Amino acid sequence: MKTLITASAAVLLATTGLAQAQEKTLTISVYALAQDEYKQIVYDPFQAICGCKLVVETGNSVERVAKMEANKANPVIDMAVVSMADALSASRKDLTDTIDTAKLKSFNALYDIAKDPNQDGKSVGYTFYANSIVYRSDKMKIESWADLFKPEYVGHIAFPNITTNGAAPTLYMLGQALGKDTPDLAAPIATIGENKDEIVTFYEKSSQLVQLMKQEEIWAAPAGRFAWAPFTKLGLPMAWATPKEGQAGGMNVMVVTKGSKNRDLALQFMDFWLSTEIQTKLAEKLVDSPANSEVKVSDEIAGNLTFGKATAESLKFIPSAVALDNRAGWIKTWNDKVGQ
Amino acid sequence: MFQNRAEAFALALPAAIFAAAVFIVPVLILLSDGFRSLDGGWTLAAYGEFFSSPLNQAVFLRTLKLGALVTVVSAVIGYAAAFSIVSLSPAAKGRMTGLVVLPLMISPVARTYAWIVILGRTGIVNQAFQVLGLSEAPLRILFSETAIFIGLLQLFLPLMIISLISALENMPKDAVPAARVLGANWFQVFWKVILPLTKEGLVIGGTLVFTGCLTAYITPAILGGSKVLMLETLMYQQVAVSNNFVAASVIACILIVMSFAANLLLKRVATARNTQRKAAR
Amino acid sequence: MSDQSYLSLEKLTLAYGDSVAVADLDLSVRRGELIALLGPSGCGKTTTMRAIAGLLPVKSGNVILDGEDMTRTAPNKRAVGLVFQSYALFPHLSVYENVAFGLRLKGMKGAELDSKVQSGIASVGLAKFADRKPAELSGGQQQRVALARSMVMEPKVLLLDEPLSNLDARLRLEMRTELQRVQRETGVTMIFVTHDQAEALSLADRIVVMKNGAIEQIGTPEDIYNRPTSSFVADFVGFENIFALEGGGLKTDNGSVPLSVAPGLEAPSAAGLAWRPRMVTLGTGPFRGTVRGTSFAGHSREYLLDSALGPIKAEVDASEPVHVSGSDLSFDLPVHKAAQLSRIA
Amino acid sequence: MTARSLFVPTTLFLLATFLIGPFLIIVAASFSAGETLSFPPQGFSLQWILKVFTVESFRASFAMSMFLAIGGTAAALVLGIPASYALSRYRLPGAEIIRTIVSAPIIVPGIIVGLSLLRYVVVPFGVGITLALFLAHTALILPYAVRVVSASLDNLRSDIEEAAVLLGSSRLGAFFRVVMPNIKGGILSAFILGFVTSFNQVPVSLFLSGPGVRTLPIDMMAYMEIVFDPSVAALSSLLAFLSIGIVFAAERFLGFSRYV
Repeated sequence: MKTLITASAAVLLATTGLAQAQEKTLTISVYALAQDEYKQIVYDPFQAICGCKLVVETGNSVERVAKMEANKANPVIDMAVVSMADALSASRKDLTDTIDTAKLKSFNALYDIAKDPNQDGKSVGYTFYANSIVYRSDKMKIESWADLFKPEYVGHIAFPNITTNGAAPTLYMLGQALGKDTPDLAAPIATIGENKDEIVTFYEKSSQLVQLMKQEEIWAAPAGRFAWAPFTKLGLPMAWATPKEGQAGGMNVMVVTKGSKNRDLALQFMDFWLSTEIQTKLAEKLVDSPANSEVKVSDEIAGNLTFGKATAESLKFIPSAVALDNRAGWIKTWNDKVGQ
Repeated sequence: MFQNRAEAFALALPAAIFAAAVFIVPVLILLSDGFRSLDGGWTLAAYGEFFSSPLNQAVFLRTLKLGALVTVVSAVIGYAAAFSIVSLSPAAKGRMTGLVVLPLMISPVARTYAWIVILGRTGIVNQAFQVLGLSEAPLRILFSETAIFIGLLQLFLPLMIISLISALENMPKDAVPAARVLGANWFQVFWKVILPLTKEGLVIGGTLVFTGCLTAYITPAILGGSKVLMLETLMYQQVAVSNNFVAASVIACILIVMSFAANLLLKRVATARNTQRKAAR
Repeated sequence: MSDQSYLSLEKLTLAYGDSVAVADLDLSVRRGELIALLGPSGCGKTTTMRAIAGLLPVKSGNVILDGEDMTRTAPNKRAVGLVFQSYALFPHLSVYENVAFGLRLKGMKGAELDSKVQSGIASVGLAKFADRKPAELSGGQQQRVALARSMVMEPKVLLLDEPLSNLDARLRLEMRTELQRVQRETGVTMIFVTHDQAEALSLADRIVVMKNGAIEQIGTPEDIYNRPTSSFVADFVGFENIFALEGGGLKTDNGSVPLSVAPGLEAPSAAGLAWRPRMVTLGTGPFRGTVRGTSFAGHSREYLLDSALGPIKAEVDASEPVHVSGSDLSFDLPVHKAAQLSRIA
Repeated sequence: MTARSLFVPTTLFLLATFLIGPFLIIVAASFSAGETLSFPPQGFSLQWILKVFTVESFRASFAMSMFLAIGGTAAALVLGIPASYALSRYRLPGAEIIRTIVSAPIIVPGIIVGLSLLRYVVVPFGVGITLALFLAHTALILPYAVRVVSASLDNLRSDIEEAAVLLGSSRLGAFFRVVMPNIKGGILSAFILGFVTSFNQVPVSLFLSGPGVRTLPIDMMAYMEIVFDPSVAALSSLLAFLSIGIVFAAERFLGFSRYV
């Protein structure tokens, strides 16, 4: 009994002691993907440079913005990377601050679409990606977004849940394939609803797909290009579809929390992350497609990423405002048609 | 010596105050949120809105259905298991009880995780079905109510078995032989003797299992995902994704009411049978 | 202080919450006396004993022990020993450690402690069992440990709660002897609580009969057994035929029945009269009854009679002629044998 | 006759398979040489077991969960033992209300506890996540502590305390000298039960995570969603063996199952 109390007190001391050891702490909030690579390429080198401690929170974009809102009065996070639409949502809720782009040395090297994606000065894109379909080339052939719903395929697909970043672009492209691309996405959601019993699952995080694919639970799923690399390591015949309707674009952006006490440090970190050197390393490890136009990589690497000016310009982005204004309606339609 | 009330309160109150402060008060505030209108008055509007959504209706009914189903099935299996265990020698009984308790010690995350491997299209169950020729193509079990049902059953069955074992052990030893001597068949013995004599264990086990199903989050989250929502996963979504705290409060209230109602209902059932028997005498 | 009132309870009132369990009780106990508190359950005897020990706060009145007012003294400062009905041995301690418990708290240690404990254990004949745990002992052995544990503390008063009730008949006799021996050898003042009149009669110097939180009668065993002063005590010690007196006759449901007083004797002036079944004379007398039931009890035979007085219990030697059920016979309730009761409940 | 004699072994076999089977699969998978969680395992290797120890976030969240489980259970016992004592020894007016308040956290879904703490304690009062988790886990363990300790107090005669007091001990002394030694098995059982409950707890902690502050099960769930190698299985097995080891030892030496 006594020893247990002592032991727990020791653990308590150890944890608080750890936090006090370094006074400068930058708290960032990111996607959970590829944290090992980030740690090696971004976090550790940055901590060495700034002499500060980096605390990393992970989770999906919407959840983390929700949390930022809950902690609005007393912000915990200094800097976050979220989806384009969520960045606008955060900015509308006054959770983020205008970014002083003069402090970002690589700002001018960014592709134009990444410089100020929401035209509000409160976010900077650090990576963009194509949304298409990852599939088993031995089991099926995908030439159009609508192919997913072929009767022989539909029992083997996973679809992004409406709450994820991937849902809207995917539904949007599906709408194009169906020839009914209204902003309310009614037609594609109706299609999902008709097939809801067949579809294996509605995934929350694209990382789940790897296991499902490996277990042959699914043969195909719409996904962002950032999720591609792990599929190539499965030892299964996997392919990235290039549907005739094209690929939807998605972008992840950096934001600075309003009221952050470490704003300069946050900007220093963003500058580091956006630098050509770091963006190149991230690209080489297939972690993120670079938003920095000065990054050069081999053709093989480029082929596995969403790379280059031409690609960037071909992607079909849903404007954040459209996404935000329609989001509630999409969710309602989805819940009515798919959810029950 | 144990007369001093002030002393008793001094001992009991710290725990009560602690539980009230970090638990009861915040929960009550949360629950009250669901009954507030924008102008600060009291209203049931949020409940009306909640139940008008077909999704919410479906999730509510599914939660109720799965909870009831898991409770009933675990009672049936629980009796068979508890009988078998009680009939063993003391040493074997101890080992078997340990085996039943064992899963309770293992992280539910790990236990649920295993079902992904077992129930998948290439999992053991499907492999066995195909070898036995029970199905041609692999069945899809994951992300269905069936998967959640299996997961919840495995999670909470031990609670039922433990409750029934102690109920059976506390039963008068001569009750079953006496009924047999009086000419009752096994079905009658169960229905007329064992059930009434063990109903308290059944009520305790049933309450534990049913409330367990209402409070389980991991199992529906992993085995159902957003395709097959239950109230607890829906609530998480409402908070984490939609930031809709009013809806979360409504769900919280429904869950709490359901678990209290289950408790009362089961108690009522137990006492009803009791009074019937007393009246018959 | 006098030896006449080594322990005295003065106007003692005890309560559990708002319900009064003992009211205005007065009792004086002499040093070295062996007192039995006798009464049915709920009469307040255990409550009184717990108040003497200090386990129950006193509502009003005083507890005075050896000239000192103990009313507000904490139980651990009273020098009062208590042998619990369930013995209350410490299950995690050996016999030795149970007995040593109180001595260690007094700060005793080393050889002094050891010799005291050893002799305490030996005095109750358990020397061989010093290392056992209570659970490994029989009920009688456990009780002797409890007795030794209290006695080594040399208490001013030793209280015993139903000391014989958990023992079988043979052990009961053994324990009775044991208690008397302890009392004789140490001269300790003892108060024991019992609901069994035989136990009280056989052990006690004086018996305090209690009823509903008040003392009904105090007296020597002979007093209590032969001269109960109330219908309650009379009934308790086996006077099964009890009558109130009304206008010089026995009060019955159908009015007063005149008594036949033997010539030369005074008519009784008490509130009531009581007879043991043994005292009833069968075959002669002024009353008539019908045999309702009979039972054979070895050396004697018991009868239940229906009479104008109501049901009467009689007991006669087995050698007397047998009266079959339904037979009509005359009987007598001899007034000179009757216990004279001053109170009828 | 045959039907009945087959009934018991068949039932027990199926029961054991259903209850323990999934766990065995997890254990088998932890020793797999393959890259993903699958059964039957592909080859044998210790790589996943070893990998568990190299994942930094596991180490941090393990420390956090340990702190919560040990600290929370200790705190729950510090609050719970006196409360159990009061409830089992005294005739306390409102005892049922106190009992209900103290055991309420067991009935209310954990996710609600976590959310209400976040919304109405953490955010408005600026309480740190670690402290909030500690409070939540303490509240969660309290019902178990009170239940198990009450049960062992109820099994212990209260007159031994009176006996100790009459032999010269103080009230407090009597508690420590004769009550504690006799309920220590119950307390240890409560400790183990509380520890396991806290350590495996997910819903309460779900909303209570902050940057760098996460309990192990939450971290495992997050890791599982990202990486599908068998290291989570390996970690699960390690934790399970840890719990089983503790419980086995407790059962062996103290008869733990009497109190559960």
